[in-house]
Amino acid sequence: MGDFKFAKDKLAEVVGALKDYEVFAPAAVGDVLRFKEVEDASSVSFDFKNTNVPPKELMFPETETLFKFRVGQTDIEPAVPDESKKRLVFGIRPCDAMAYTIVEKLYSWDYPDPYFEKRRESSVLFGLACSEPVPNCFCTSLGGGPGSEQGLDALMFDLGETVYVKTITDAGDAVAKAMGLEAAADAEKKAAAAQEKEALAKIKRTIDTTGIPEKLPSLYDHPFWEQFSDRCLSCGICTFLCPTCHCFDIQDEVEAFNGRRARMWDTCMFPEYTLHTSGHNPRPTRKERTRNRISHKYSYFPEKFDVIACVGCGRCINYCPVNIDILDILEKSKQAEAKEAKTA
Amino acid sequence: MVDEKKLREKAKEVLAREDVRRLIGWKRGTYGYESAPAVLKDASEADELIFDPTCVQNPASFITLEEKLPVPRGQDPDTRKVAVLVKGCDSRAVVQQLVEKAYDRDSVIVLGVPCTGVVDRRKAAKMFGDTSEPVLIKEEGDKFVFTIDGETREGSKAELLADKCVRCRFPNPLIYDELVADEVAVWGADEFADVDEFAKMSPPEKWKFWEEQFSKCIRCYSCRNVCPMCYCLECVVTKQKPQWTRRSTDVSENTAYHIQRAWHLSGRCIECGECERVCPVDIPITTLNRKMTRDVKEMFSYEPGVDVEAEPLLSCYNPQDPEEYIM
Amino acid sequence: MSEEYEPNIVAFLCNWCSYAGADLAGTSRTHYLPNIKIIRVMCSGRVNPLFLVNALQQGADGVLISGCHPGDCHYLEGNFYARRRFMLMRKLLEHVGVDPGRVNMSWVSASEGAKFKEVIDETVAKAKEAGPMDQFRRRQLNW
Amino acid sequence: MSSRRPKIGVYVCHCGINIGSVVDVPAVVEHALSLPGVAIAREYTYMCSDPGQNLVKEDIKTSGLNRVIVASCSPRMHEPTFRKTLKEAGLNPYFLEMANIREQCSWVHEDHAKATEKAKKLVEAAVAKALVLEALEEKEVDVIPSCLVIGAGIAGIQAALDIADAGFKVYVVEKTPSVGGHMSQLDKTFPTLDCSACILTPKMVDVANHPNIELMTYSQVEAVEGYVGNFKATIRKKARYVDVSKCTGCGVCAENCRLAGRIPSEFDENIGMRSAIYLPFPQAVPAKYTIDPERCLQLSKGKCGKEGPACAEACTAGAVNFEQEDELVDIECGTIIVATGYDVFDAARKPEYAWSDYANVITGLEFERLVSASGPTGGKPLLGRDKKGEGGYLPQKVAFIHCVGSRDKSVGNEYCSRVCCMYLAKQAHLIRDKLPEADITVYYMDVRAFGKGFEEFYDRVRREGVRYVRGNPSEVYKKNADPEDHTLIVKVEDTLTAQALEAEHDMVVLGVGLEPRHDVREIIDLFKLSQSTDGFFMEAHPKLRPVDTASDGIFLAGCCQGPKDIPDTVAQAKGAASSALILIASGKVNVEAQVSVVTSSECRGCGFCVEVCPFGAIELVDENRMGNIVKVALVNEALCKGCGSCAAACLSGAIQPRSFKDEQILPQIAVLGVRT
Repeated sequence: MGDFKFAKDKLAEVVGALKDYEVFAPAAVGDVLRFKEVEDASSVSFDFKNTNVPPKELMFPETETLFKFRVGQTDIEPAVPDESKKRLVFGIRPCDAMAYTIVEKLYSWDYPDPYFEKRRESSVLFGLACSEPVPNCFCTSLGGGPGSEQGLDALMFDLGETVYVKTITDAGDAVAKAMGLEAAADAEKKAAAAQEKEALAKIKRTIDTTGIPEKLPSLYDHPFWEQFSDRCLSCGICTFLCPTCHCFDIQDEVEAFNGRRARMWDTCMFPEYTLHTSGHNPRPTRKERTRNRISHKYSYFPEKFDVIACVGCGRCINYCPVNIDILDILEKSKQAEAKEAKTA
Repeated sequence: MVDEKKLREKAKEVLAREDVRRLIGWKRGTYGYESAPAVLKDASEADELIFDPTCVQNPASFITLEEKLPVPRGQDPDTRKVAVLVKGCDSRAVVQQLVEKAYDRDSVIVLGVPCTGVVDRRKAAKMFGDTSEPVLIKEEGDKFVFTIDGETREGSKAELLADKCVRCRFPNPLIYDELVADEVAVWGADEFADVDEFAKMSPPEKWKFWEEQFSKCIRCYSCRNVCPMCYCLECVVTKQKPQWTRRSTDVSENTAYHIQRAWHLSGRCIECGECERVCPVDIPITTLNRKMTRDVKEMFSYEPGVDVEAEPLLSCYNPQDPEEYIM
Repeated sequence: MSEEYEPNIVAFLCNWCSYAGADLAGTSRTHYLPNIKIIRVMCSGRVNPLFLVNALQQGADGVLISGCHPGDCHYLEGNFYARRRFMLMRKLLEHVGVDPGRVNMSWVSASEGAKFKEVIDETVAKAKEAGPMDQFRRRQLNW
Repeated sequence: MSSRRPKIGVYVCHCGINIGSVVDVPAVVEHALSLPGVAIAREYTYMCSDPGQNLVKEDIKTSGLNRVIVASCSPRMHEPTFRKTLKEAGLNPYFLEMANIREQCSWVHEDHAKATEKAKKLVEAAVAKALVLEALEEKEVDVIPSCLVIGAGIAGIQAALDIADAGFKVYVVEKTPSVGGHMSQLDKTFPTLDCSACILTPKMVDVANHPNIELMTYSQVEAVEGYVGNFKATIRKKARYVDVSKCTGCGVCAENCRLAGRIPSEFDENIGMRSAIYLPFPQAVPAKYTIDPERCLQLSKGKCGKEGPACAEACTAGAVNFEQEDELVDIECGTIIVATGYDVFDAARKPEYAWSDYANVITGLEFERLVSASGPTGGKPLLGRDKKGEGGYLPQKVAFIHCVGSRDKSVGNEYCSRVCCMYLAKQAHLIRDKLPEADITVYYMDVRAFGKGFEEFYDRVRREGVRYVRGNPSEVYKKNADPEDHTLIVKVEDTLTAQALEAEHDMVVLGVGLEPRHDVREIIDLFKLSQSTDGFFMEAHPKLRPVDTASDGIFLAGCCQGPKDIPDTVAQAKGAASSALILIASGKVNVEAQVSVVTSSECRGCGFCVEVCPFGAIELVDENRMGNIVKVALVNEALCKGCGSCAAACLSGAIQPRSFKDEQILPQIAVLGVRT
């Protein structure tokens, strides 16, 4: 595909050139970054490591209405995302883009999910390569990297004054052209390559995942989980902030006589997640929940979809208030003796 | 200064006891500026324990976090004691938990750790940047000395102390079976200047401020779950019947959630600051609690978590209670 | 704000004093504004302050708790508890930016039909002044 | 029934034109029909009329309604009526919800459109609640046919006798060694001047001898638990150190007591003396002796003289028993009457009247003993007697001072004690009677002669030459230091003549008022009573339930509820007795159906509700939760009044008052909160 570039200070015009596109980019509230629809393109920043909340919310919002109803009546009013406008996701990090390719496997599996798919189809992803990886990021261990192109339509390199744009798909190419970007020179390509190399070197943490998917099931009853679960708060940070976590709950929200059925993020770390109506809970303690989170990402999901449901963005580590470290857990799982399991 | 060797010896001794199930304290984390809460079950693990300015977490939270599992027929429930290390602020949680009958006094062994202040992760990260290595922090006079990725860095306590420590009035545990170090002098005072400052805003300004904050909330409930006072079996916030708050996230529901949380903690919050520390989207949660704490003090001259004999604030009254706004 | 804005007030009245006081206002044909909608509870002590929050979230522009005068509670102490809770909740709501004029409590005895009218007039006036309380309304209500 | 799908009938009442003329009733009916769960909606001129009620009954029977909403007047007016209607139609009465569209809508709003809108909303809210109403069961509990009477003054005695005479068991508990109370200390009673002892003693004897009465003197209630109809009380019978079965009341023991005549007698207000082993007064009932453990040498010092206790020595019946111990008795009773009486105001709290300083400044009660024929002076108002009680003088210039410790903010008693005006008048008369020559002055603020025969008596006393000076004395002091001169100066302004007086008297009687007993707290905690601002026990309603308390089955009699004279006390005692008898005789009592209920799986056992409950209806009990023993709240439905304070205190909403649960109120808010 093509190589383009634009001067940073021209950002407003470049993005502004896109008609009938909703543009989403990281926006800051205080120190907290989250993808928001862009009102003023000049406010879009390249100077960030990654957003607190992953852009999975662009395809899979925290809350979305499925349909509305009136108590005692059978006719419903369905709600499906509006696809008339194309969306440009601008500045998404490679790991978060890669996450889409993973979650997609589930949402397009047996019963395709219209809500997720429509949004995904109508979105063009302009990634931003990492020059300063976040601490505890370990994308390279999972086949990603600061310049990974998986899932992206184009990848941008922030070279200071200018931004080098490497388009990856026709869609990306089209948008680049629609933006009226000028062609890039070798200088930019070289600089980009150098930057990627530099960034790679900065990634400190790694994990060799070979064998893990196969081993984890044997550790089902193993006491070692408690080393971590005993301090787990059972909160939703690690999962809500995980770009590949995709679980949702469906609830009817009734106001007097009007109601809606909505789905919202849910997490296997909440006790309610597996609580039966009977009051029985098959995952009664934090141990089972912690085990499930790790096992699902590193064993159950790969078993079904041949890919580990983790992109190594490091969020679950960085934001955990009690220092639970997925890499630590995985390392310990390798050391753990399967036969100990029964002693649990 | 806490002598970690003595601390570990004490922990060994306690963990060795027949009637002790677990000991909760702090150990070195695998990364960053904060320790990891340690839940130890065997004397052999005691050497993992640490106490230094990274030990920000409140171990009392983990007493009530432990699930009571169904006891198989024919077996007796495990009634062995839980030992817990507490800083001054943490100890107030134990006091309040006892006031609220969370457990019997004799089911816990409280080891008091006099504390001279812990480091605020966010402040430190701003000053020295992030790291994926565990950071070592020592206190030297009015300075904190950091070892970050092998390098030594320094910063003034004043700039790096957690806010709760800056105004700390209870550096020494209020309740304990044993102190693991000598008591320290009280340095802090709390004039609630921040609350007064905030109060100057007009209602619309306040609402705008909170609207922005609450709109960030992802309702991970870490602020609730980490709270040593939040251990209801069924929290009104996540209750389905009736459903006070929607699980769906929007400014209205998030605001309702945070009001409910603050309300349920009024007269109960012991100011350990954990709720704000754990928030992944930096909502200034203690700004809500501190307002309540202050009003409770002012209107009812009441302070939770200082007296085991105290009556819960909202379960008692004084015929002379203020009522200036009542028509 | 718009001229035609008519504040909506949700009131929680205790059965023995204030609700009876409201009835008395009726039997003595004391006219007051229809903006107020009354929910009857046995005692002001029953009113969970989160009811007020919920009412505001449902779109009420003002809320009112009314009970027996201190010392006259049919259940001896209920209104004392209610008073504490109200005073605190009012402060909390003020802190998050809810105009304190929207959050009201009164003592109205079974014989104070006239006072009840005054309370309503004042409550409505304050809510008018504070303007429509739309910022807190449940978003999913808008259909 | 509540499990069945809700099928709601809505009945909108025109109430003649009371509602119809303002609210567009047909429009409300039409609106109701559009609401979920509403199967039928009708209008009618008078829903409360028989045809109106029959409409409802018919629909319940024919179309199987299981919820009924009546939009009409206030539920305070007709909720019972329509509950009955549902009941008669075989539907649980608690499936009724009312919308108050008269008192709180058509009568108070002029704008017809707005009133109609509001009426619709109110009906909507009623429907929202009706959808989640629950069937409640009305419970009855049996009443143990007996009564526990606390205190055996005239109030307690009268109440006990009435109930016993009705043929029911009565337990009477009296703190002191004898029944009789304050009345037994009085000499004559106003206004009729009949002798107190003469009218009281027979009743005292009756109480002791009545087959249905179990009298426990020198005893105290230690603990009370249970609820209306089923109280359990533990009573401590204090050791008298005298075996009452042997004691003949001969009194030889007292004569031989080493401390005979050396201990001030409480009964004689410390004017007279008694022994360590004593009978409070000659007519005491039971006529059994009691040893005062504080004063008795043997009991307090462990040694009485060389030869050991003289009383035991002297008692031929061998009744004295120093080994005797307190005895605890458990009794069960269906009702309780509290008649614990009052304390007289402690004159020492008005130092300006120098009661503590001068022997010839005395209180009204001291005066009663002084002039009582059975008193220490044999009825002579003798002052200044020596330690042996010899000598003394008769006063010539007597002053009586009103309102000592009553109507006096400075001592925290704003109330009028209601008896002082008349007892002072009576006492003035008695002085006139005994000392015809004496000069008598009464200093008063007002004279309140409100009772039957009071004004006449007051008039009579004045005509007997008693001077009434309108003024509240500011000070009483001795004229000079001469011990022989007893003259006191009463400093006062005669507010009628605006003259400052310094009147000379040799005897000043203080009209001390009545106060709540010093130990009122214990009683309050014991029976969970409440106090009115004056400190006396609070009745359930000042007008309509003057003998009831907020705790069902517990009644008040006499001065513990407020100052009273004897006739009023007796009247209230009879009232309390008949109130108790209503329960006892009917044998059953309905307990509130709308009581709180705990979902124990949600209860965290913090006890907030326990501490909040004004009726002590909630306790924490052990529950086996999957093998773990945890504490959870449990409601005693017989004690719960359904106020719901517990629900507002509960953080998790585990405890909820039936018919007013969170899930029943929130839907109402959801409807009424929305601005139209």
